[in-house]
Amino acid sequence: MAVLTIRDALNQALREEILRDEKVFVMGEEVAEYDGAYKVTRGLWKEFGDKRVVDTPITELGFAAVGVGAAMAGLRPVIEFMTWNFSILAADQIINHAAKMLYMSGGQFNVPIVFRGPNGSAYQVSSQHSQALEAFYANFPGLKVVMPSTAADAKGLLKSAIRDNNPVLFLEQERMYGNKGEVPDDDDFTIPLGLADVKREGTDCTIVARSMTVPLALQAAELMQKEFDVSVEVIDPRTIKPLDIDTIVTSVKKTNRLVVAEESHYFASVGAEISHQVMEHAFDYLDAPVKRLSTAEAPNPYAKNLEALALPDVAKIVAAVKEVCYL
Amino acid sequence: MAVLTIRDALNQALREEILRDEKVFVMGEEVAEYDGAYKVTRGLWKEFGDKRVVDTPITELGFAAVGVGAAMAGLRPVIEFMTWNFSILAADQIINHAAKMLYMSGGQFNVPIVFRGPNGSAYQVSSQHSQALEAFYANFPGLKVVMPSTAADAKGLLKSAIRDNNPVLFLEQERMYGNKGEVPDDDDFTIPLGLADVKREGTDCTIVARSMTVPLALQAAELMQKEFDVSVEVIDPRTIKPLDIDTIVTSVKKTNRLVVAEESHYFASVGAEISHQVMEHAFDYLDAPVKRLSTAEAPNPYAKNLEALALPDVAKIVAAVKEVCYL
Amino acid sequence: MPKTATSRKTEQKSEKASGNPSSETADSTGSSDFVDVELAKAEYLKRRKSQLESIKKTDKKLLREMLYQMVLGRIFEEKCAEVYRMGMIGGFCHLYIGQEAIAVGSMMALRPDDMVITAYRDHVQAMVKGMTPESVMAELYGKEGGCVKGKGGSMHMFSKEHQFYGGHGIVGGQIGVGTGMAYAAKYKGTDQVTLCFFGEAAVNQGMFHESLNMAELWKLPCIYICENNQYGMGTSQSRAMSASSIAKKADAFHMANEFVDGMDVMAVREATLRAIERARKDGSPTLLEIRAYRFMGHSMSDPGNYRTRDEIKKYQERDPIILFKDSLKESKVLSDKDFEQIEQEAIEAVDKALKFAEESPFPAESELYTDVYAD
Amino acid sequence: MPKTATSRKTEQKSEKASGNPSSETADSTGSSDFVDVELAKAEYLKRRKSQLESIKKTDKKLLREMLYQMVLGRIFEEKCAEVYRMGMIGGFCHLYIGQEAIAVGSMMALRPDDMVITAYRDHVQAMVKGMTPESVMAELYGKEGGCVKGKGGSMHMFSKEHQFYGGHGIVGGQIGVGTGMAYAAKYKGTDQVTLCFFGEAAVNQGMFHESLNMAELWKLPCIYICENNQYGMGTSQSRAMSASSIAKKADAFHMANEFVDGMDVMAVREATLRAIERARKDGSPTLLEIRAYRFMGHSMSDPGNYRTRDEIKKYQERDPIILFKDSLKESKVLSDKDFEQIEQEAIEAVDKALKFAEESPFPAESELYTDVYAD
Ligand SMILES: Cc1ncc(C[n+]2csc(CCOP(=O)(O)OP(=O)(O)O)c2C)c(N)n1
Ligand SMILES: Cc1ncc(C[n+]2csc(CCOP(=O)(O)OP(=O)(O)O)c2C)c(N)n1
Ligand SMILES: [Mg+2]
Ligand SMILES: [Mg+2]
Repeated sequence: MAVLTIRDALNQALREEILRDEKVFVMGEEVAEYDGAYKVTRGLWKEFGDKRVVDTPITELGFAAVGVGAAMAGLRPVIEFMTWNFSILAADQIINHAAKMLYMSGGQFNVPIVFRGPNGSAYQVSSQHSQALEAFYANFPGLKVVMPSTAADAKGLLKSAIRDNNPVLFLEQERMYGNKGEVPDDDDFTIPLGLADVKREGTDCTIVARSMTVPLALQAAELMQKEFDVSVEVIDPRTIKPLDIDTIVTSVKKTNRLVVAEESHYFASVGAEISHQVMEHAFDYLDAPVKRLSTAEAPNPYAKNLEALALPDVAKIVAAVKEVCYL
Repeated sequence: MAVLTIRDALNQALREEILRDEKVFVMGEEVAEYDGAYKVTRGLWKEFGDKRVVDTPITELGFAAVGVGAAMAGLRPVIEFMTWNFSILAADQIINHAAKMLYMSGGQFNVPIVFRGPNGSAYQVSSQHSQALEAFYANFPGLKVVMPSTAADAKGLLKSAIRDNNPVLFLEQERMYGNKGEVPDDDDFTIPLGLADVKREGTDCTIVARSMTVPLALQAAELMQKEFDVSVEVIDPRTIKPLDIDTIVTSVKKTNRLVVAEESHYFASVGAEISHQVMEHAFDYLDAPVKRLSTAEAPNPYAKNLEALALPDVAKIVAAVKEVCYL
Repeated sequence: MPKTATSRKTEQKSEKASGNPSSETADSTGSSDFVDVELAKAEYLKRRKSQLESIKKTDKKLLREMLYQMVLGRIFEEKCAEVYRMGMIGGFCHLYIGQEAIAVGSMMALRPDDMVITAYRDHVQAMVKGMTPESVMAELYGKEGGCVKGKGGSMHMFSKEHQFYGGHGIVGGQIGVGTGMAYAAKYKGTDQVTLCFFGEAAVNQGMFHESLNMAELWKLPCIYICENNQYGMGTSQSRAMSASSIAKKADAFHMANEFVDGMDVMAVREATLRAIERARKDGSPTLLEIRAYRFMGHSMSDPGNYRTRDEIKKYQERDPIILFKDSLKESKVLSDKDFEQIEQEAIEAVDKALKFAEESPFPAESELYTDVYAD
Repeated sequence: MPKTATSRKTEQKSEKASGNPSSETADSTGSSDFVDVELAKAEYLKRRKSQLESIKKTDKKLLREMLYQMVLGRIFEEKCAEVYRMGMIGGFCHLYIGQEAIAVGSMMALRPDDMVITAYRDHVQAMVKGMTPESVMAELYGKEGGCVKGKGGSMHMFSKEHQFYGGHGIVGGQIGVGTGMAYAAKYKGTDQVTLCFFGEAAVNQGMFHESLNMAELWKLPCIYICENNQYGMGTSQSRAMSASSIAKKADAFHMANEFVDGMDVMAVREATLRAIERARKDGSPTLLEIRAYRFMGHSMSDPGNYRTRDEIKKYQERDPIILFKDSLKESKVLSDKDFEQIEQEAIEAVDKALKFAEESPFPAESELYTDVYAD
């Protein structure tokens, strides 16, 4: 197994899928000659040329639509949003077109497309560039939503997303692109969509974390073990939709306590959904109300100290775990 | 008190606020000469002319932006989306501009704007025209979200929304425009945003309903009383954000059972949010897990029988109440 | 906001006077901005000779089929209006009556494997592309036998078999999707052409601008057909668009473009053939502005108070079916007897479709949850 | 997708040859499509005389202030680059170096109550509109003393007092918002003008198209200034836009437009004055395409490999500050000694700003939750 950054794991996945299937192409702003704003597509244009790796004008709605039309006509586009913040301009194509096409056409036209790019905050990039948008999209039937947190997951899930016959939204995190992890060498390594991963086993409390909060939750778990002898299980759903609620419920039935840590805003978040579904399926097992930890209820501020205050961190997760453990 | 349809109550609110404040104007597709696609703006253009009631090109992103800029420069635009489905094209202006302007400008530029129009399904208008989008928007700090269910609420809340100094999303329901109710005659009648209303008192089970599900919940409550002697309390939050969770929690502490009925899709819905917050604040009072009833997990179908199957109705709400009452 | 309707009207008048409403010149970027019905009539008379010539050089069977499709579309939709009023069709229902020359003139110049996409006013396009009246009518009835199994209704006709990509409800949305279909054809190296239809009001959406830029930048074989029926719901073009020529908007992208009389099916055909040649040969896109008029309301629920009876009547005098019949008769291609027979065939086809729709069952309840995700 | 860069380049060359890169004619809808640096130099020489004349007729104090603002902007941003590299500024930081003539030439033709909105490359615009270097630098430091209390950073400068409406991060978003500001001025019956700045890559957003249509349709007093620095991040205009003239895109809307040499501050001023007159007198909008070049990377994190050193050097020879100094000297308005003094003043102002920023405290933690909603 090679040790790769998430960035390079994503890059490998793209490269392998381009090689594997001539219908796959990558399109977006600066993905080709510039090697990608965050270098996820590095080297691909040089290797594969103009046909497979395509720079677009700044025209999010337009190139998302080109992707949808191309997918209907048999291709497998991978559309990069430079960040997911800009996808809001293209939301109509994602929600009203990609998500509904199969249904509206009575099963005739599926839309095998991946929309991907960094989601959530980066470093001090302020309100318009710092949003975590998974809840925004996961509400709509017809879409799948994926959020990897490790290099292996990133690669295995992206390859599955590209091979999937549905529109898949693949949400990365800029702060995590440099994070390293072991990745199987197998060219055909994939991770099925819809399968949660237990990132750490434990018996006293469950944390469901995703994307950026997964490494934070793992640190919090270590700390809880060391300082309070509390054994924390950390679950990463990896796929937000379809959501592997079974793995989460099984864990909660064992630990009887649940913290959901997320980078998004709180209102009608994925955390709320998980909380509700756990109540639905494990009501009698809960020894404390589910505790949800989200980003501050404010647009993300620029100032370093305010941004730090706004986002989830290890200390806040520890506090949440202590709360549900009544410590 | 006059008996008015919701349509006419909204029309009165617009008319009175146009008269009251010369900064108020109404803008949107077909709102002027055509009297509004759903006739909410009937007569206003004739009475007030081109300046106060403005037809736009079909250019949702553009005229939403015009509203935002005009609001920053001191006006109070009321922007109609012919339906909220089309607002997705304008979501960037709502989410990235209107919602964040006050914060990004350090408190200097507020955006006193109302975006309004029908939300949710109409009658057999199929997938792209039938979406309930409250969860989509309520996630973002900076926005207020209102969903009236009666004529009086519609009028009182719309007037408050127009007078509010923030961007307010005002979500109506086309199926309800013809519903009638008593409306106070007072020109200055308003209902504060952020205040839930107990539409029916009861002791055995709480239903939180909004918009289209409120009349259904009231019918279900009658039926439960008559047939099962179960006393159901029906709460309409009216404002989704800020959410009056206190009124809901107070009710649940009394009834110990909660059903949330909503027209939106389930995943990360407002129902999930209410469910989570109730668990947070009334965990020990819940005698059954919160039951959420949402629209089917499918794009809305055209066929009459399938559409009926997809949407919430009295029978489904009754079944949900029976479930939480273990009947 | 005080509008400037008056000043804009003046402006348009002067353009009218100097305009050159010709559909004859390929790539005529200087085509007319505005045609009122009187000018259009005069212009048509001038063009009559070349129109008859183009009839002469066209296969007679094809000409008959073109007329049949126009008549079928007309009778089909008159029936739609009738059964809609009886409550047999639900939701929105946008009729195409008056615009038949556009679908027939353009789409019957295509190869079967060419792709088509349009908006919600899609019944006639669907049938001209080869879909049966049965499958379209049953869809309107929301029945299992509908082309999309009753899931889409009036606005969402689709057929993969016939390369008909829908049937879309978001104004302007399909302009980008059509661009993507053309992108796929170029990518795959086929020489398929895409026809992408939209109304003149959709031109004001940003999507129009974004799509045309990409299509010209990347040389995509897409033919953008603006069906300019002069109204978007109750709003006339001049109340929504600052400049009156849509064809000329292509200049901003260096795209080939043409203004066409949409009441003249042969003019539409010729212009489309020129565009198809550009698209197939060097993958070059074209914008066609085809001027027409819808004889009915925007949808079945539109009372249509924004137009005078007189205005409608004037355009009805230029009914594309009447104009085409006249020319076919003058050219001795078809006789009154042929016309009667064509009408009879169309009536029978529509009756058959109606019977099929009535007898088709409602979709099974389980269908609610199928087709949400593909395997 | 095989791109057609080659064919488009040829096309542009031929346009270059026949182009008429003049900024002199008001409403010149036929202005040039493309100016390469050699042609621009030649054109500038031809225009030199009239440029000196416009200097002659302009108030000397104003000319000095214009130069001062350009120099201040330059030195301020050189300092930004320096302290950014030291980690004192976070997030994105887009510098304006090389484009100063645009902000100064256009904005110093405004009245104080006129409104301005721009994108993320906003430090210099903010200062030219009257905001202090202190409040801008402190904002870059994310400090309480910043113009938006540290909440916005580099991309989001705002000042209600100075009618500076930001500072926006979504490419193209501010084009519509600026249109709305102009709408408000017309609605209120003031004769305020709005300057709405955006880059050439933003022109490809649908928002550009939607906004210009509304502005011309409703006759809004908005001046759209496309700062064409020829690149959007690493993408040159010709790789993203099918046609090379942005000014001409206004024709699609019947909007007045002009192409302007953005290295010539007086040319920018004159074109803006003409646009302001149109806007104030009859509320008519204008599109100005102002051609410039950014000397630095797109943002501080851009290595800029997509341009050759040679290309940059050529444009630096046309540094707008040098060109302006030359003209001022030739016109005997200012001397070398004056230039030195101006530079000294600017250095002192920047030092003061830096000191202020350093000493300003971080925002109080409670600020995280203020300004989310207005009362
Ligand atoms: C994005 C969006 N906005 C508004 C509507 C409502 N609407 C449906 S059709 C229509 C008019 C469109 O006119 P045009 O494009 O000229 O096409 P036509 O109906 O004349 O064929 C409007 C406003 C919609 N469906 N989608
Ligand atoms: C909607 C959107 N898409 C993409 C980006 C990322 N981005 C920021 S600036 C930029 C280039 C813009 O170029 P241009 O409009 O020419 O302005 P310039 O930077 O040259 O001043 C891009 C792609 C963004 N901020 N917003
Ligand atoms: Mg139309
Ligand atoms: Mg640029």
